[in-house]
Amino acid sequence: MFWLQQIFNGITQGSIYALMAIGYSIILGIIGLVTFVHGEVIMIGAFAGFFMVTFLKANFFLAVLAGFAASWLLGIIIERVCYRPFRSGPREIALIATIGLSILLRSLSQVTFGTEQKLMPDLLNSHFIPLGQIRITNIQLLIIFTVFILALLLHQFFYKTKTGIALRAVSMNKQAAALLGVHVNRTILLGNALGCALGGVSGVLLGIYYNSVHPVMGASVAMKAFTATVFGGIGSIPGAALGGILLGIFENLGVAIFSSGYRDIISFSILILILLIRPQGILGRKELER
Amino acid sequence: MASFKQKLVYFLSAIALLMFPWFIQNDYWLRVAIMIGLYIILASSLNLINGYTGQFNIGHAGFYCIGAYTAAILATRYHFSFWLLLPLSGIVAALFSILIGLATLRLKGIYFSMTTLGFSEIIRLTVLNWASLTRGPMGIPGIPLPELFGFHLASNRHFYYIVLALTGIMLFLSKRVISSRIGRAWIAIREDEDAARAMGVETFRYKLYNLIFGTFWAGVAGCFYAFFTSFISADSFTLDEGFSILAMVLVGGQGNLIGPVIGAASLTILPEIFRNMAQLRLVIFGAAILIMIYLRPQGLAGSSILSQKYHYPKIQRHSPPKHQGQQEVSP
Amino acid sequence: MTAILQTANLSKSFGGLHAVEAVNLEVERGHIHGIIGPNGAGKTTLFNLLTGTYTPSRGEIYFNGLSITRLSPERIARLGIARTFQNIKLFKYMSVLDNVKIGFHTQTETSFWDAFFHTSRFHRDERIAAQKGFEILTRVGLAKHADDLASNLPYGTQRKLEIARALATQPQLLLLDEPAAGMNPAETAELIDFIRKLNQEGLTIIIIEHDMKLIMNLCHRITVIHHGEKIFEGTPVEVQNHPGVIEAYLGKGRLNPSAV
Amino acid sequence: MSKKRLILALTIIFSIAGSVLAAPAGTVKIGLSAPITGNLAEYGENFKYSVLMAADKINANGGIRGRKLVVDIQDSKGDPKEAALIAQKFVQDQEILATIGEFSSTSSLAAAPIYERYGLVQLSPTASHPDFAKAGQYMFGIIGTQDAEGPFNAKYIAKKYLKLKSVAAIYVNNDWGLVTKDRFIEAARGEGIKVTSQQPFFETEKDFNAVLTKIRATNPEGIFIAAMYNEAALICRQIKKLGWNVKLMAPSSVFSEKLLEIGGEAVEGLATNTFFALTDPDPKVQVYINEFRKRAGRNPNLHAASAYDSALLLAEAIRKAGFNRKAIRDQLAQTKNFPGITGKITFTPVGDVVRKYKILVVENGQWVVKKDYTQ
Repeated sequence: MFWLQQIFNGITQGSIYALMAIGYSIILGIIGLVTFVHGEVIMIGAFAGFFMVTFLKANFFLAVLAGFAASWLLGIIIERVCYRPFRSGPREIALIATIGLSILLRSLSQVTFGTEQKLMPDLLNSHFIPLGQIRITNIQLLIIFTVFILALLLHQFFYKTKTGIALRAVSMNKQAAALLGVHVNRTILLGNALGCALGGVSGVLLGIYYNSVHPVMGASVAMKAFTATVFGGIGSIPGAALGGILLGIFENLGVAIFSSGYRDIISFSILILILLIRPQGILGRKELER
Repeated sequence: MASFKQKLVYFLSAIALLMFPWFIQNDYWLRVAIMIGLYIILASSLNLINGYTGQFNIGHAGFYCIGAYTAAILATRYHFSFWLLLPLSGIVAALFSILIGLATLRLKGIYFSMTTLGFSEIIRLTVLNWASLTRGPMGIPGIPLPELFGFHLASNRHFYYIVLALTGIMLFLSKRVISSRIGRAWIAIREDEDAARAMGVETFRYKLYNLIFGTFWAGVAGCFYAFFTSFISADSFTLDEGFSILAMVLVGGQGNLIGPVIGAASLTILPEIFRNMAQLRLVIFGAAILIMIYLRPQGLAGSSILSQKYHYPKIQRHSPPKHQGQQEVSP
Repeated sequence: MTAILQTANLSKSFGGLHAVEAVNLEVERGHIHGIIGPNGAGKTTLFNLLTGTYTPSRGEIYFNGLSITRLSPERIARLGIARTFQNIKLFKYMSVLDNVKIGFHTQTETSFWDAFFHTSRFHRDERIAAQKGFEILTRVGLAKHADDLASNLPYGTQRKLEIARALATQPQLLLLDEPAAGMNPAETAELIDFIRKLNQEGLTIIIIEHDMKLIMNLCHRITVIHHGEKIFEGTPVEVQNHPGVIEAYLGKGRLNPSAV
Repeated sequence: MSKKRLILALTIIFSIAGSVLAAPAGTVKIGLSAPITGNLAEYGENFKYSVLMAADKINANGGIRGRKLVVDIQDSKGDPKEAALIAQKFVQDQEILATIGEFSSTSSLAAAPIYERYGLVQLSPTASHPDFAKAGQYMFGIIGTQDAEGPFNAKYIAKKYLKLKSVAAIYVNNDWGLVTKDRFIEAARGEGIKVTSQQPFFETEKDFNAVLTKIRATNPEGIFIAAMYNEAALICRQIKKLGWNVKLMAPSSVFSEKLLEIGGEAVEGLATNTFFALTDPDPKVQVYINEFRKRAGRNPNLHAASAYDSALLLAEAIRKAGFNRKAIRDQLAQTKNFPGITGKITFTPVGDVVRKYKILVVENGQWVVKKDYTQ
């Protein structure tokens, strides 16, 4: 029962990671560059959900939508500010722009939203659903369900729609995609906005799951998104989802087996091991070399 | 070969830097100057790795941390002298880099970066958890003052000269290495690894040398920092610290020696100038970074040529996308 | 005459694709050996196998009678095989002279110690690199560009610099991958003379080229590759008259417009 | 930019900065070093409000020896390196007679050698690290060290009030959390309470399910939560969500309105201690609380109150000792029964304060002082 409970907790946490990782993976694929502003994207999404809930008394669905929309917009801004001006320059320049924007956004939201942690009200009457001997809350189930639905929709989007296929083409090879008539600039903008919007949704879910939003919440969760992305494999949506869930499970089992102080050491060690044994990640494409 | 005018400039700068503590008479700005020196070593050593072989290390704080803790532990427990610990901390940091390098240098770009990132966090978390060695979150206080011929070096002025000497030695040796066969091999690896191998450059070995040389100085900087502040804790070696060192390199301009110097100086002074902005301080700092790279995407010193002729390509703003038709595939 | 380079059953496949299949190649010392074939025939893959960039799936490579099959590119370069690349791979943001200086990497031995203290060995190595590098640049007519950035050179000149850089490693065998691509007829003619001169000085050269005039003019022997397999080998005259070669080119040529 | 021009520019910047540092005469300046930006900004903000309130109050009453009290606020981002740099700035500025800071023990300790070397008081409202006050004669801490709080928590809260036979601890993995946990665990063992598990977590964590599930498996009667109020509230919520009925207790750091707001029902019954209570009938406490609420829009917490007392303490010491750093230090060391809003303050020879704790419990969503258990 102890182990099952730990694994289930891991899956819930992991499904939020999975959503972050999918978003991060899309950005990484399409921009070809790690981003340091993703934590702030998640935070802004969480705050959008928070304002929706506290001021407009919105429900779960609208809160998620608000997070999606706010971070989508932020994604467009990020693309305009950090990526587009430096498209033809060395990649590192765009990276430093994301560091600068991250500092700017984080401190700006401390100034405007206040420095304190905010309470995210319970949107649903949280209660237990007994499942054998483990305890599951309805919120946990809702989160897993939401992430699952989103992942399915994304999969359909990427493989069935023209835009989705264009996105994949651009993240594989920009020149070739351009030759095939894909509007590369617009697709990059769209991909970055979509990746950010997913980050925003995961921010709202984080806020709901832990009942709190905080201007400085982004930094540590962004690290998790990053780790989960590498776990699963860059540029692979199912991989990122799997990586997120595995990371959640590893973390919880890590605490269960070792001391909780070693939890992040364990996940980072696994990260490095995976990089050494299978750099492309569990389900990643092999040819990606950057 | 340096011309007479260049030599004169070097000579005058050296005099100015040596006279600085007497000229300034202000311990606070002297301390800022010392921090600049420290960050010049850190940023320049990162630049050796990122700017000269094109590897992208984003976990430099990890090596800095190793140097600082090596010095702190050996100085407080075994009373090693500062002068011995300077190279020793560098060597320990470099040993870790060999470990990392042997495992990961064969990985391509972004995977190497991720490994360094993970490594940096592992080091910090290990420091926090291994309390019997590092005192964990308590940090290590009471690191003794360095001694020289029986004198205790206590004042900021002393530390200023130490860091000035270290920075000077570091930059001097870096310049000599870079303008030698080794440096050329590094730059060749950065420019095109396949071509470098075809020229007989043992890329793996030279990347490893590069990592060792770069991280050695991060370790030295860590040792200096430990003795300078006399108290260290894991809080000083977060990923954010690594990112800000990276920011110094990139804002200053990587791939030349003067860039990180200017980057370290400006990113250390800027927050001090904005001190009175209170809450808005970091907002302005973030904006300043963005503005600087907008104005000079190649870095503040991007176009100055010190030892190598190295330019970034001119960046074209708002280049219209080539919207090519489907039929244009074959000539 | 002895063979400087030999391959036995050399094969390379990527997944299911047989890029090079059981190629037996023999290059005589002192020859200029041409390799031709339609686009995608596996010529560049063959070069990549010979220089160690790819490891063969099967087969062996002998250089001066010694197996170099699984050696790394840098080891092979050290043994005396130099190459140029089809898609020019210069060190773009280094000066022209520095590009050539890299070629002396294997002939110099400056260590960290020498660099730190500018020992006599450092000075000797720098002198070798600078003097000989300049000599080579003079030979290819690039001396006046010595301080320019490599990326600022015109396309055809960049190809020359690549050859200069390869020559700096003092090779016994030089592999040229489409050296005339992007050159105008005058430059090509100049290149033909230059290659011939190098060969007369004793350098063995293998050359991949689509410019039939250059190939037929220069080569002692020609190997024709098609679909990764060697379909013919002979003198230029024999190749020109071989029906299989013509078919490989023209038959394919209608489907693949970019060949020849 | 050439190196020479850079140096020239630097020199100019330095000399301008040096010349504008002088302040107008007729004022008394104290320094406040606190995290105004960065991850700890919300704690630094409390310091800022309280210290400025104290200064306004003193100036409304005629200042110190007829001079106006001015606070020089410097932002450390919670970074030890910056705290040390601020220390250097303060000791350099001869106008500054004493300083308040830092928030965290780590930053306070990093700055301590400089304050000590140059002889300037560093009075920390919150550093409870036992090594802090010992770091030099110019270091003072008024929050009371864990050497005293730990035994109180063990004896009065755990044993007498909650009547625990076994307890587990979850603590934030920083110097404060570790010391708090260690002192409590030591004392609890001394009281014959069984300790079933001790688990750390990192400051930025949000998910405690795993570690709580693990602690729960050891089946303690109570859990000691050594965390700041933000994390403590989340931990309590997650305990509730696990459906775990365990008695909750925590050190004084959780005393805050925020705990009630974020914790909601989940913190019901949580027991802690305090020497500052919102319900304190003392008029000067009520005046402070009202004023703080007016300025900050929320109720003060222990940190805020402690910062307020720090400022009053310094003002008092300056009034008595005059405008001399050393004299102020000596005066401060002799402080006896200073009537602060957090109780009577008397420094021990090392520069700590021994506090009188009261048990504070969350009942019906309010902080309630349990008078019967006051030490």
